Amino acid sequence: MDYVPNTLQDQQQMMKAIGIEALEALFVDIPEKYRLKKLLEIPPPMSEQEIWEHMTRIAARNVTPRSTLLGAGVYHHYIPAVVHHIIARSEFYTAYTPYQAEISQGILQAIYEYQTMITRLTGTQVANASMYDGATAMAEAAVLSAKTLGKNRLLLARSIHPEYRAVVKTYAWANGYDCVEIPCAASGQIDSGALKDQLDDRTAAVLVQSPNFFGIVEDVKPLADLAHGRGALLVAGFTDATSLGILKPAGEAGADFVVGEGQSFGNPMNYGGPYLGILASTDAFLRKIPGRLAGATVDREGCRGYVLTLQTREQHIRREKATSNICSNEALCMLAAAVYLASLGKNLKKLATLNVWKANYFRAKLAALPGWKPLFPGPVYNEFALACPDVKSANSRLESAGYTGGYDLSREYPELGGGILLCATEMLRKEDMDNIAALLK
Amino acid sequence: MDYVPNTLQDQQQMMKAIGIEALEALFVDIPEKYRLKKLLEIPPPMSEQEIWEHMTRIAARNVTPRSTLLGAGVYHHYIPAVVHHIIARSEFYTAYTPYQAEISQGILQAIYEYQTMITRLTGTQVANASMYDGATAMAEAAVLSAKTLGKNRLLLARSIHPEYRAVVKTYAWANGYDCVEIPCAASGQIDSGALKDQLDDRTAAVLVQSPNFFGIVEDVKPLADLAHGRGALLVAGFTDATSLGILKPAGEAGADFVVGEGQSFGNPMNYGGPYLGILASTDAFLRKIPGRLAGATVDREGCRGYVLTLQTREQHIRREKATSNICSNEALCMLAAAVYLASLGKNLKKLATLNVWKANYFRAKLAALPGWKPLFPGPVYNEFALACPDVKSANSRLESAGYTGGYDLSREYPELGGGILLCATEMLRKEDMDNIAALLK
Amino acid sequence: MELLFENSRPGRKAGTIPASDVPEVALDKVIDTSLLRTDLNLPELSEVDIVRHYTRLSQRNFGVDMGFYPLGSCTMKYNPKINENVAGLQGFTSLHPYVPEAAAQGNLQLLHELAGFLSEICGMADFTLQPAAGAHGELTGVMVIKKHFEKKREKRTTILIPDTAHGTNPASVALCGFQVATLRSNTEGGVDLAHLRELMTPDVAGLMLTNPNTLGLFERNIDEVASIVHGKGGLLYCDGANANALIGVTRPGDLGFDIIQLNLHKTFSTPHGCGGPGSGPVGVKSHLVPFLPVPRVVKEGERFRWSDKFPDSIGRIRSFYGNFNVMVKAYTYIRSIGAEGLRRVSENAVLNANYIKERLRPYYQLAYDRVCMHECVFSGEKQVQESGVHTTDIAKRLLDYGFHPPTIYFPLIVREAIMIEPTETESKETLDEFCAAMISIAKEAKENPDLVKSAPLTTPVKRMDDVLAARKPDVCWTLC
Amino acid sequence: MELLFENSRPGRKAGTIPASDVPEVALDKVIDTSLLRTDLNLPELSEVDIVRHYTRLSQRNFGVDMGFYPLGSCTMKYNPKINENVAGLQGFTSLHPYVPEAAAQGNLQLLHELAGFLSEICGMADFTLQPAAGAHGELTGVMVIKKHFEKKREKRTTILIPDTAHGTNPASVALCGFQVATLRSNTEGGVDLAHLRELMTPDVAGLMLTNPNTLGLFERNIDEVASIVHGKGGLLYCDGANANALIGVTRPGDLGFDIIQLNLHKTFSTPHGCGGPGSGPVGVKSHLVPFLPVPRVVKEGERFRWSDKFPDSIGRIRSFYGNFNVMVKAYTYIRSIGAEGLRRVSENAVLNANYIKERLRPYYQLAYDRVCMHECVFSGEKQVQESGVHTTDIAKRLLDYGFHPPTIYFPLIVREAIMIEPTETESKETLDEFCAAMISIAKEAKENPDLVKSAPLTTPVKRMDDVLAARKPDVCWTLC
Ligand SMILES: Cc1ncc(COP(=O)(O)O)c(C=O)c1O
Ligand SMILES: Cc1ncc(COP(=O)(O)O)c(C=O)c1O
Repeated sequence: MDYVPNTLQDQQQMMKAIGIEALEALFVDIPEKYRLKKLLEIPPPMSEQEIWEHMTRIAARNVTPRSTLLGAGVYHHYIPAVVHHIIARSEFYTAYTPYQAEISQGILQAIYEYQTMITRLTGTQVANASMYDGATAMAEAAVLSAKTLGKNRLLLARSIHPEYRAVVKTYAWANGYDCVEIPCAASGQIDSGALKDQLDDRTAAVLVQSPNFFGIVEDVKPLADLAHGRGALLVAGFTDATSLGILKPAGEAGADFVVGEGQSFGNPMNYGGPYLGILASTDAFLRKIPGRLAGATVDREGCRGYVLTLQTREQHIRREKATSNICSNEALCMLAAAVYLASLGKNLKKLATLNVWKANYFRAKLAALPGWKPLFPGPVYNEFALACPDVKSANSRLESAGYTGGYDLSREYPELGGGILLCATEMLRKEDMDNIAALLK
Repeated sequence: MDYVPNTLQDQQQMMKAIGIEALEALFVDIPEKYRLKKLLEIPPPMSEQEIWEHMTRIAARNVTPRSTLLGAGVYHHYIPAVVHHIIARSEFYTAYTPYQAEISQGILQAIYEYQTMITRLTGTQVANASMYDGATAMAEAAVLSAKTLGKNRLLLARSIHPEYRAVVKTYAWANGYDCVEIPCAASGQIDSGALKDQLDDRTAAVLVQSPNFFGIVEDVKPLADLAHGRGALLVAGFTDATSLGILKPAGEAGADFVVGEGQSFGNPMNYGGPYLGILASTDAFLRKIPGRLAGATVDREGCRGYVLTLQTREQHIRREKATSNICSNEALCMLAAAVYLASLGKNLKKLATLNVWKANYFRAKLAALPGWKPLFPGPVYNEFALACPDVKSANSRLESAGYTGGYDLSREYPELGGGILLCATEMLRKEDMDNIAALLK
Repeated sequence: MELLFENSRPGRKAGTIPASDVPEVALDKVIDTSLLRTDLNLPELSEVDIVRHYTRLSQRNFGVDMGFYPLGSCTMKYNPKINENVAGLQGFTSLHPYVPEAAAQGNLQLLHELAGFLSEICGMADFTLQPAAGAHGELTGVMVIKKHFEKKREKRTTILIPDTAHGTNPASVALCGFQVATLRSNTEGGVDLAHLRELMTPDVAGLMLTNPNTLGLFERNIDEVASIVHGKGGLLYCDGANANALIGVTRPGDLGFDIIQLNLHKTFSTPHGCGGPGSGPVGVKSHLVPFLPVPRVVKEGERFRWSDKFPDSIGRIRSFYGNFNVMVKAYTYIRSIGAEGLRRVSENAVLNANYIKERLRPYYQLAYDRVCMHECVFSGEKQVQESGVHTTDIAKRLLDYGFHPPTIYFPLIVREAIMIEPTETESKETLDEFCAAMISIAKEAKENPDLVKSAPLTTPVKRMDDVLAARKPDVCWTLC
Repeated sequence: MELLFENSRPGRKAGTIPASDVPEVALDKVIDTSLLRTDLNLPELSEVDIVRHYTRLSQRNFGVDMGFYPLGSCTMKYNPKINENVAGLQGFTSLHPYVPEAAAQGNLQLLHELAGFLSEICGMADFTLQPAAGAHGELTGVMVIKKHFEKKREKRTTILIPDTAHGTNPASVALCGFQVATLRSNTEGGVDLAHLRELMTPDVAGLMLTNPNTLGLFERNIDEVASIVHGKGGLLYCDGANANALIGVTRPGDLGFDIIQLNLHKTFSTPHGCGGPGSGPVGVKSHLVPFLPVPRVVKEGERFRWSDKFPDSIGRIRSFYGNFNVMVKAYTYIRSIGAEGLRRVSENAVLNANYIKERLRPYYQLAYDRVCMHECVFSGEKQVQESGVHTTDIAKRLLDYGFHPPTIYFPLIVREAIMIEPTETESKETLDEFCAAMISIAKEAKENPDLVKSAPLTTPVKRMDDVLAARKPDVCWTLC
């Protein structure tokens, strides 16, 4: 099976019009020796029925857990039915970037509305139409900070998601910036003393995440003040985006960039992607931030409409002087987030609160087990780190009961051996938590 | 959760405009004693997340077989992906009957195209926009025949699907018609001798099905001639609609009505419905057939368009003199069938042929088992009846291996004790057939 | 727009059929050529052709998701998306109706509970879910009436139908071999009791009443109506297509009805699908339960199974068990909104209808000046008199304002009828926008009647020629 | 159209949050109030409001399913529906990226095989699937170049980019801390070899070449280009966004390229989703494999697992494993069409482009008169001269004919560029209709230039004021 409508007869007529005898003649510019003489070594075609059966078998080789206890940057939330019904409309998913505004008002207005909701959630003045994911959003904010200030030092809270730190370091390496990690205090929050010591005039930005990787809510305000005090910028990340429903917006607390992963807003876990990089900032960076921006304007008859705007920031206009290289983004994931936020509305606060309740119940329940105790006393959202007798055996017991295990902190934090990170969203039933506590006893 | 957008404030404003104090005042016409004082005894509401989890659990109480060996009027065929993508467009599924042609050209043209494809498949001149299912299509054709001819006797081949016969008998009883069953010959086809004997001047119609319930292809032509010879009409049904891809159209063979179940055309088995009643006929019945009809016409500017036409046949115009009481039909199932037929196109012949090959292989394979043999020698499409040592034990062996069993013919045909009806569509793999033959040995 | 057939090209394909894994045999070796077709004239298209064709067709179609659809008597309420997702669960869609009951316990439980919910909602003893639509339910109900009298060895030949009734009522009665006698409405739009007494003779099997009726009015004299009919041994049938006005507020069973059909695709939010599928369950009082169609789900302990051991049953009226997948949506809906939600449905459906009635009464002639239930009926007569603008013109003009028109020219007893059913899922803003449009059309009718008569102006096609369609019927494409 | 915020009403809701099954505690008991937000200004809407809002927005959006979308350089081919269904399988969508490898063998196998297919298609040793889009892949590829020279302790500061290159190329190079030197094109639209020799100094890390380039032309002198670059120890990078011209026909690896990024959302039919998600896998020759990002899937016997034991890796460039669900669609596509299908893709993509080129050359000025590959580039200069009609005007006028316009004003070296990429999934009829429209616009430009300049006339909004948008930026709603 393939998707080529041309029949042999069509091809002949077209070759005639072009004035060639054989399709081969279309490839004269390719040196003869490089033209493939045989078919590629790719399996033969399949009918739709066969590919469907084949792919169903592959999917069935994965094990779908009865409940997910993993958070660690990706969160299992309920997705209202409307979300998929909207993003499955082919007017949206088969279109590309809205270069032609007059036939793209649908997505342009949706972007404008999304930008608005994100600025409100983050306490900022501008949000772009998406980055690749939370990690690249953070990395680009860091690079942009350094380029803007002409400084080359980045201070990263060690409590930032390990993979985010890794991505930031890769981008920093490519640009010759130094990265310094700031440890976390006993509370689980960033060690502001250590931060103060490390801040210097070469420091472009301080990067934190709240809730951080351990689920602990950071106090962003003093950190922003510290950074600004040494002429550095504050990049504030977050883990689970639903936490924005109750936490003080980092923008209000003084962050210059608010970045993070928007997967929680209506996007399935999808084994890691596609996700949604959220990047928001202050008016000061309106003309500097990377990515697409939709702006309101009017048409020739004065009717309100929307266009992609401030494109002189972008690669297709400024080339090597662009503020980023991003072109394709995660528009459809952004649309899912917009629909998700529209359908939750003020209920997002209720949902976030429910997450807090679930996590606190679960944490207390497990902390009561012999040998189990919280790693950090700090306030948590829906994720928490515990010290336990044996992470591996705990996880294998969970897995054999059909749950996922927790995240083994020793993977990335040798200093936290015996630490396990667990998450409880609205999807985890009390019944399961009690059940789990029982089987971990 | 409910779907009422009115807020309390909205309600107050509206009550004000109406001039009432309380909602109760809207129900003054209902005698006080009949107004419910308490809530109905229905379980409390659920959030969307909860209902989703609840319904998933209910669905999980069903057992989905690895392969279906059942046909018997409902067939497991592959449904091309495009079908659902189209019928899931809310412009289609949230609309009602296209009374307002100017904003319903989409479905009206789709109906017109469907009608066209059905007439071509059945060899007729007119097809309606759908009946409830194959059985009611047959019953209405029978009643219409009797009313048209002013006769009150119906001859039904006993090889017609038992449930179709049951429905025809119910409709006949309601109208005071007699039903006589015509047995089938050794071949599995209708016993035309017996038919000849039963045909009389009171006979309104002869009803047959090809392929019949046993999967046997009938020779419609001579039956039509017989019926017409006594001034009766021939109603020709079919079981699996995909058989129309290779079988001689009953319309060409002289049938006055071609009726049957269109489920095979792009509609899932859905535990019995919704399905698609196909009803097609000759020009002679253009102004008599039940159901919606789309017709081509022009608008005020002369542009081609479509409307519901010949409505004087219908209940909303003719009331008790209408040719049927049908109003809502199975339009969305019809749309699925139209998309299905459009995507198979001439491949429908290939598909039907593949079904024949599978069935013949499977039949031969099983007939080779000790104690197993075909019940009838007649030609089969994708279904066949076998005599076997013990239907119950055969089925339980199949079921414990994850297959469905076959249809136990003794359920409806005591005379065929030990008979089992099995089906092999393109969905049944050779591997499974061999496997099954092995485990039935 | 081009037809599929006009876009067809020889040799073009959407997809392929799997290669055979079993021996291929020449068809005529297994089926005699005389039984085989010679050619197959179906269109040849690529997948992209098909997708664009139907996507473009969809763009020329208006559904509830596009906007307000106050089509009276059809209850075009919003269809919740979660219901579609639930109904798409493989456990529901992939089951063959003949799998053993042990493999279908989820489905059987759902059907059994749904029948229970509907019985509680209507005050009936039991329900059959077999009928595929409202009219099919009517037919079933009338058959139950027939069976009832057959059992009692009473020969009753006639059923009474009010002049306001929907066309399916007399048609269903006729399809069941009964005579129809038409019952007049009184000046307030209800049953003319005197006429009922006069018509209710011993050969009358019963009365088929729609309550609230198609004027959107509740039968105030329901007690008298019931006692007259029952007094003469007749049965009282309720066409429950208008149940959206009553659920949680009152129960037809309590009102004296013996039989009712519900339209799940109306009251219980299942989508109308351009005309179907629907579902028309029928509920009856206990003395009529034995007559319901077979098979029926019976519960034994915690297990459910099918039974056709009901010797007095009218038999089957459809293959298998009815439109199962539609029932899944209705069940999901009932469980989602619960008892509170059901009551809110009717309260707000009736509130919305009365609000529209009050907003529009200064501009259009109200058919009956009473509190209405879930819908209100106006007459376009005023506009006809004033400016020769007919109800059709008003309806077509509404298309230019982006609304689906109300039901028109029904009920038949109201001249130039305009029947508006907003449903409970529409917000006050939407009702206000609609009323504003209706009011401005009333003004246009006065000031610029030709504009209204030339409507619609903004639709993909202009006003269609129905007469031509009926005079020169063209119901299938024969050119290519 | 109204904004979500304008439709918001206090107290309105779409759905509810489940009641808590665990003890409820006051938030400020667990999180200090100073860390909590005071208000949450999100819109309040009912489900029907939301569905209608976005459905109406969708009606103001044009995608491939609506019609021809010859947006040059973007390969807007038809997106097969089966791919969407496969990608929606719960086994793929519901997995957390940190589940144990044993629970994700299906995914790992798919990723491993996909990397293998892409390697075979491109003639590369291995692929990373981590990059989220083409530009991200470019960045990854350039980082690999950086790492390569870091390992060799060579300090190379500059990368060569042809003047025809896509903007992401120089931008990616800059984001990786390299200088950009712009390489001139010669008179036939290829690399100016003399200029290349001149620029290719020891501090040049390599050349980033798009082949076929953005003029739709294949680099005839690819041998010389490769030997010049390699001769100076540089690396040859291929921007594979235009691979739709080559798959099954030739292999970039064989042509001498060391690195390539592919755009799965172009060549491999995954939908563009209004701008994303995409996927930009990067393939390299064996000597560069150690530098690819981690983690990478490794196969051990019949099992697959993740490994980050690659000490020379550039590290991570995205969280987790990239846009997995997009890869599922690309994998499905490759397996569906197979080796034959892949070759047919390029043959027909190139055939279609050349057909359009020949049909339109009498009416529009061809940028370079050569056999083109998957796209052809015209200049609107002729129209500007004759009647002051610019390429924008022609593009906007195409909207009135129901087509999505080609890419315009790119590549930059062609004045008033019109870049047309039909793809292989369009039929000859569609191409003919498009050409007819272009030809009639050329005529209109001559005879009625103002008509063309005033286009579009049939779209929901008329020509938008970009200047105002940039002068008075309004990027979020602040009124309510
Ligand atoms: C009052 C009334 N009764 C009966 C019916 C028939 O229902 P259905 O169309 O489901 O057969 C309708 C449908 O329009 C109706 O409005
Ligand atoms: C030639 C070329 N290179 C690179 C890119 C960048 O790809 P992406 O948009 O996926 O980042 C594009 C996309 O338009 C392109 O056309």
